[in-house]
Amino acid sequence: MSDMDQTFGNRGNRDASVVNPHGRGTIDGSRKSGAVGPGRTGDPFLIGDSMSGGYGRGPDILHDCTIAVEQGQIAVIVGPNGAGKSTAMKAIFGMLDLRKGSVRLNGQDITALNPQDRVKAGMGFVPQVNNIFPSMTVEENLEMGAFIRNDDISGTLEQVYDLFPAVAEKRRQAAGELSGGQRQQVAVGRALMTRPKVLMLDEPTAGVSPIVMDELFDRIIAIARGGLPVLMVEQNAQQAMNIADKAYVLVQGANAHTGTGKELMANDEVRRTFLGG
Amino acid sequence: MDILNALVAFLNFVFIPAAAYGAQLALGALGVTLVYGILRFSNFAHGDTMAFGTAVTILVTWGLQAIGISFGPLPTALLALPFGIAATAALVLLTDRAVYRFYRVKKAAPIILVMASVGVMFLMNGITRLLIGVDEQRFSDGTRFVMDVRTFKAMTGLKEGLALKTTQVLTVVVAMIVVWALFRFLNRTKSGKAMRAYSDNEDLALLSGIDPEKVVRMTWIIAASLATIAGVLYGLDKAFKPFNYFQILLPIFAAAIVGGLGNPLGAIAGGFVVAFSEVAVTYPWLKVARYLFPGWEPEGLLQLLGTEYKFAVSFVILIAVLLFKPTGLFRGKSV
Amino acid sequence: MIRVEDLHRHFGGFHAVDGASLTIETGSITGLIGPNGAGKSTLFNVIAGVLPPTSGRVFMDGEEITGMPPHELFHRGLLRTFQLAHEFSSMTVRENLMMVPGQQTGETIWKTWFKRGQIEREEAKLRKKADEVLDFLTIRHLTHEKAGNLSGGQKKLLELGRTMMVDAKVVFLDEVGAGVNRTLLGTIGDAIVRLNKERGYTFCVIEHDMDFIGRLCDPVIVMAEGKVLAEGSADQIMQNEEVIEAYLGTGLKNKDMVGA
Amino acid sequence: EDIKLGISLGFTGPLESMAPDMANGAELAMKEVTESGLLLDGSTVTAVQGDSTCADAAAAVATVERLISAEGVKGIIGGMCSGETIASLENVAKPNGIVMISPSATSPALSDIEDNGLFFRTSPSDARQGQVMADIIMSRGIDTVAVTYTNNDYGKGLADSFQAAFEAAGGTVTVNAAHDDGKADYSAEVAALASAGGDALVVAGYVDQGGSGVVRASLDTGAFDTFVFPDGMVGNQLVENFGSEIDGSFGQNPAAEGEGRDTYLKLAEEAGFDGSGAFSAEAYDAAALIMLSMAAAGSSDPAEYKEKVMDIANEPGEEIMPGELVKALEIINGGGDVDYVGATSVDFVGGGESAGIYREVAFTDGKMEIVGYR
Amino acid sequence: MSTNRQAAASNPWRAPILFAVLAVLFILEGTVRNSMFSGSWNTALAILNMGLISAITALGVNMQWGYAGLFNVGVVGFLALGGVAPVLISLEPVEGAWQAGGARILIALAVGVGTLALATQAWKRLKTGRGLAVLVILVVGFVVYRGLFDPAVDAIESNNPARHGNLGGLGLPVLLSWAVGGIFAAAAAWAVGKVALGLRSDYLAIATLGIGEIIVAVLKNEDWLARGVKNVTSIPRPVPYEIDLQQNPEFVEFATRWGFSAAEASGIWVKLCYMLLFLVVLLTIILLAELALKSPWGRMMRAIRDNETAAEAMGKDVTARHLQVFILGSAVIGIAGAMMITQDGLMAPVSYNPLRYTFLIWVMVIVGGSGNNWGAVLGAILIWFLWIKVEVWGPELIGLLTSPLPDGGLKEHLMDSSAHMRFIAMGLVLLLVLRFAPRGLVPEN
Ligand SMILES: Nc1ncnc2c1ncn2[C@@H]1O[C@H](COP(=O)(O)OP(=O)(O)OP(=O)(O)O)[C@@H](O)[C@H]1O
Ligand SMILES: Nc1ncnc2c1ncn2[C@@H]1O[C@H](COP(=O)(O)OP(=O)(O)OP(=O)(O)O)[C@@H](O)[C@H]1O
Ligand SMILES: [Mg+2]
Ligand SMILES: [Mg+2]
Repeated sequence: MSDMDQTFGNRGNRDASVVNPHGRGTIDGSRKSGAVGPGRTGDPFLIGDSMSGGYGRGPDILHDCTIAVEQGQIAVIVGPNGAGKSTAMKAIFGMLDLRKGSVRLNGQDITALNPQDRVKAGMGFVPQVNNIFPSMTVEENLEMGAFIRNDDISGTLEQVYDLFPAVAEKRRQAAGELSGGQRQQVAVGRALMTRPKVLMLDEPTAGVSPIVMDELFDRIIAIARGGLPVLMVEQNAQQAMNIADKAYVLVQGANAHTGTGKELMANDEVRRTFLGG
Repeated sequence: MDILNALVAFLNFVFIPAAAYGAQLALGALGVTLVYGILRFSNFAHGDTMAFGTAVTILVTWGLQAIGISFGPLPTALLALPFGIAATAALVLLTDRAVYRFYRVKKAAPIILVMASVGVMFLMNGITRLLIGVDEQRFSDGTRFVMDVRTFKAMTGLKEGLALKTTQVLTVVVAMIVVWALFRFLNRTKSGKAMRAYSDNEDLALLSGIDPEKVVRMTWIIAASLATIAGVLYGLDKAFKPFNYFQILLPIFAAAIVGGLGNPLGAIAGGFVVAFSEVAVTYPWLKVARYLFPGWEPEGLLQLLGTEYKFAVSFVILIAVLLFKPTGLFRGKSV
Repeated sequence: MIRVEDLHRHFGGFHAVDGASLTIETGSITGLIGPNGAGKSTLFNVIAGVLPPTSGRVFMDGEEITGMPPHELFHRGLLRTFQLAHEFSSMTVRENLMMVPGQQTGETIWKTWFKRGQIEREEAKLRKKADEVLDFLTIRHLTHEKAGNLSGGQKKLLELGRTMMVDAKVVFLDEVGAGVNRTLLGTIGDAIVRLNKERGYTFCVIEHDMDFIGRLCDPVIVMAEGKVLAEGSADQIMQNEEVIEAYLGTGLKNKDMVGA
Repeated sequence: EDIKLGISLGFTGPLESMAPDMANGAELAMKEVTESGLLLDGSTVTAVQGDSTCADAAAAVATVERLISAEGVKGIIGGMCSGETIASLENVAKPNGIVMISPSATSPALSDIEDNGLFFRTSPSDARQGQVMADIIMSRGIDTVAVTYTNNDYGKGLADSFQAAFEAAGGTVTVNAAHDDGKADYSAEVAALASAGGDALVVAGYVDQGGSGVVRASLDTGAFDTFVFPDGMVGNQLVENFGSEIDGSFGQNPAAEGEGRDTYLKLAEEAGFDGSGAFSAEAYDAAALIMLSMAAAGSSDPAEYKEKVMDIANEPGEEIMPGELVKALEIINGGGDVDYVGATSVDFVGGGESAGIYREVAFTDGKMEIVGYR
Repeated sequence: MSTNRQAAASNPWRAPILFAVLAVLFILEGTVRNSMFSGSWNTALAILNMGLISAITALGVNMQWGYAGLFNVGVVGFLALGGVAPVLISLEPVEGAWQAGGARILIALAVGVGTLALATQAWKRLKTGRGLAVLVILVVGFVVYRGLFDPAVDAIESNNPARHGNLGGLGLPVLLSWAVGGIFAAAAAWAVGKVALGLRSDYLAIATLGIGEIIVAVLKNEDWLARGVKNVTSIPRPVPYEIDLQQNPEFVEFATRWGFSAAEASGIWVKLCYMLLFLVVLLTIILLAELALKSPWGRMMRAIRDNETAAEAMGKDVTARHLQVFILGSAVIGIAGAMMITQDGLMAPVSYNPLRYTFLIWVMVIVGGSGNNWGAVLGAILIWFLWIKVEVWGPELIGLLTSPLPDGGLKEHLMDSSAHMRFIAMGLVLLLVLRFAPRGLVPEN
């Protein structure tokens, strides 16, 4: 429960008689973007640099946390539950106020941009939860992914359907009626529709069956090798480590270990405590 | 002949008035349901928004009439309508800015917005009265009837007359156009889809690059337009009196709920359900029965329940509908 | 023992569960796996009384429980956890546990006016029990934390803890592992095994993590397209061609593209 | 001395559109008296308005409580609706011994209420009007009518007394059905009335409320074209609303034979408001009565002047028309008797309520014409 | 980031301070006479008494909303139903009414209820053709009911219609009717709850909205019950009459000793008596509510409000609990309704309008702080105080605002409309409170 829910008295769930509790957001969408600054030389493609911050006026969740991904690479964040992985992703996407640190993308400092403008700047994001539009059809979900595009989207649409045939079958069905794993596929599909410059995925494989997970990882690898850097949070750590070019272990909002996936897998202590090996 | 008479009596006293009233309720309910679906609260100020929009339209109408502009057989108010809509849109955008936006930014529980709308209701209530007073105002002009009773009787030779008012036809036609346009907008256009997306999942809409404030503004403008159109049509058909616009809130909410709050299609169906149940269930069948069964002189009026209970009856029907159709006529957002 | 006989659940024209029959033996930890959209969650929801079945029957220890509301099933010892944790977020962790037992004197309103003493005694006992459970789950330090502030995995532990406040017979777990850190998942697995051994709980577990399934479950039931596809020990299942094709897959194809 | 008089009317609420003209009427009388300087050696009279809301008894009581204990008014013109009037009378006026004269509360319950001689009303009882209306209708050769009434004590009382009188005279009431004020739509009511049928429709409602709504819908659907309008309906607004559409209809409202009502209308017009609004004239008379009684008692103490109200209202004495308050004061100050007739031909009977002389009006060519008195 | 975080939310002094402020307001109202305050204890106490009744109503709404999250939009109906009780309990029976049709009415009502029960049973038991069976039962039942009911009603209503035309009451003490009012409202709540609770959540809104309208419509139109719109007056009081006190020499002497006129003192005395009665009821209800809330029952309710699905899975019968709390809350509202009618001495069904009796009560609960009993009480008394006082303050404010304007049409128009400042001021107060104390003045902790 967020700070604001506390402040404004989150009531019982029968409120639906006069209010519509579905689909409420947590991000302040009215925030205006600030100016874009120059980046630093030698920056990776996307970097959240020494970020510190938390939700509302609550305590800091992130402590001087740095996450980066290079062009054409896959970066994976792992860590215990509540470590701040999702928070770090949200911070990079501008969904919470950073108290320290900066976010830089493609040679520009975008710390002051609001999430909408980061989308326009080429970032695509699949949140961990609530990542579909439940009452819209699968196809409309995908169309919304392409909201900022003004070109013909049918090609991309077909690509996504090819990737997730189970979802293609249900393109006229409301996404809210899909099973957990199918929703996850729609969510990833939506982000791909944006044709982003960098793709951020928060536990894309949670709840998907092994076969789909493999396909998803395959696809992610292909995407990354195609030049689109991918930053993702994963709990299926062993598989994720296998494909990660770079891996971050977060503990209590701070970088605990960093290295290539192989390195971390090789580290016994890390494997036991964080990867469940 | 007698069957025709019975039919005409039924059309004249039940069908036509209920259809017009239903269309008015439907337009009102559409506004309520839109705000509920997208801004996530029941807007108790909607009735007074209707009143405000109508009041402005009336003032402009008077102005137009004073300088001699008219709209031929149609009411001049239609020409004034755009001004009314503009003023109302400005007012609701202002209220949004001054009141609702604060809570939206703070992510307050929506019930706070409901209560804020009660506050806004009080305010608008007062503003409208300051603007135009509390008295009943009439502002319909142009041709009153498409078909009046006398002409009809002369034309057909029937004993029963049929009246069709311009405003009734206008109400139904405008309602149909507005509904059609709204649906096209919501289902076909990018902006409309953005509104639906925002309604479904605010955060994700944001992450898809949709500007939430724009969606909110658009919603308010549409809601204001719907409110003004509904209010003006209602005022043309009946009469304008600020107090009545508060009272109409109740049937409007009933219509929106029975149709499934948050569902535009439901709002329309709900409007007609409420209107027809109010008028039809308390209709005394005496007259119709006399035509259908000549020679039969029943003692009472053949009325199921007195008109005093018309509203009660319509509620009982609504609840019955809901009991047999637990998802509402159409599935709402609040399942 | 839970027995499901020819169960159907349709959504409109879509047959989410399409004639599934299966048995969960008393004292077992039964795994339920299957592709996304196979109908596992729907099956769970029907058994747990959340959704009414289109047709078919469910029995518990020989008695029919089809369509019984969840709170009645609870009193018969059938408990379930949720795929997405359903904690009482504005209540403390301890309160989350203490509210579980049924038949509390203090839950009858007039008794709260006239039987303060008895309520106090019961509360003291409950508090003790809740603390024991928290110790068992190794989250005693979170006793007074608001449940809404827990991280995903801790919430899942709390869900499990609630089932320990009463003497449950059968516990259904829907994707305990999704989104849970694998190390923590190990701990949860241990807890499940201990409850099964020490208290004789029967478990039915939906999970996509095959390591977890393999370590815990016997037997494993595989569903696909609303029907039972296969059933057997975890090892048997993992060898089953059909299951591999429909569900397990054969690993990454793009492995070669992974950089050094 | 500055004498304060309270005006407790429903400035907000269902009858809010009637209240201002009523208050204007009362204030007109006060202005007349104040400017004359003849009351109690040059006392001035000021009005203190209070919002009784008409609908909310509790708010009305609080308002009257304030008028009496905080503002120190010596008399009250009000309340507006019977329910609210009874509550404020019983809970505040009576315990404090303050005189209340209501211009518009017509419930029969007020006739024999235990009031310690403090309550009067310038509107006649419903029973009387019912009789008069029945006579008028009969005299026009109509013997079957449908009745619709506003669903409050005024409408119901009037409709019932009318039905009794009309049926006693051999007429038939095909249906006697209520309509609620302020409702969105009157189709159902009109459908029912039309189905029952009748040669005319008696509309016992308010002109700026459901009454007009019912008439509108009846005209539109051709359900009725002859209407009978009692006092809540008769006013200029009726003509404004319907013009020549209601030609052939008729009605009645309380007014003295002679120029009383007309004079009042003229006075009101000069003062800048519509004197034909429902119960506006009654409010003028209520205020006038209080002030004249004070003059007669030589005191503004309600306990003393309450005894004089009946004397002022009734014979013997010189007849006083609206606008003649100065003359009345002169006579009273000179020790003479007056018989206040006023705008509504005030004549109090029994429990201190207007006996009621009615003038019959008819609508022709979009105009309202007076055709006689009863 | 937020300036509105209610840091004081957990401040234990918040409630006492606000109650003290309220007390000061009332003392000012009682003692200071200027353009803002009346300086009369009679006014102050009258406002306070009605405030106490509103507080009880608000407590009822708060139980439903604050404890269980049930949105009752039919408060006005339950209040009205409670208000019938004093009429039916404390009035003397009407001569001849029972002979005229009392028994028949009771039989007719029994038939009506029996029909409904039979229809429900048929719907539950029958497997085939139940739609038809239920329809037949309902139609036959309705015809029989109307056949019995209508003549009986006619008989009763024609029994001296100007004065009575109703059944009258039982001639019992009026205080008894407060409990009966609660029972009436509880019975209606049971019926509504049975139908609407456990279904989709917005049904409750429409069901309560409907029942509110229906109850008021019945009261307006069923003259045999409580004279309908003809109103019932002179309902007996549980406290002495002012007139009697004024004629009691001892009291007059007592009053003069304290420096009051007999009239003023008698008013104050009566109001104090009422106040005492109301306080007893209010405090009893709060005590019971707090005891329940601070025990496993309260914990269970919070759990249900927090997450229905999970509570259901944890063995709590959510529907039954909702029904229970809905009935209890409605009963409290009913009690308040009976108290209000007792104090007014008048039952006037037209006065029950939703703006005043549903919306305003909701405003009270939200402004006070839903979920918190003391908050509801505070909100109720404060809002009622303002509702009454803005009648005076509104025009003052308009006067102030328009003073720089030149005399003329606009100014006059505004001054004339100053009565509507009541609404504007109420709206402003509400918006301001929501802005600066969004969880209410005394939030739930
Ligand atoms: N909206 C919020 N408001 C306040 N605190 C929050 C919010 N969301 C998360 N937190 C807190 O921030 C911390 C980090 O949460 P986060 O969601 O980033 O963890 P995570 O690493 O993604 O965990 P998981 O693997 O369970 O998803 C947790 O302690 C959590 O309680
Ligand atoms: N309310 C609904 N309306 C229509 N179809 C539904 C509904 N709920 C589920 N379905 C469909 O039923 C099928 C089974 O869904 P279910 O949630 O049981 O799958 P699952 O086996 O739990 O999958 P996962 O592993 O992805 O959670 C899916 O194809 C889904 O689209
Ligand atoms: Mg996370
Ligand atoms: Mg599932």
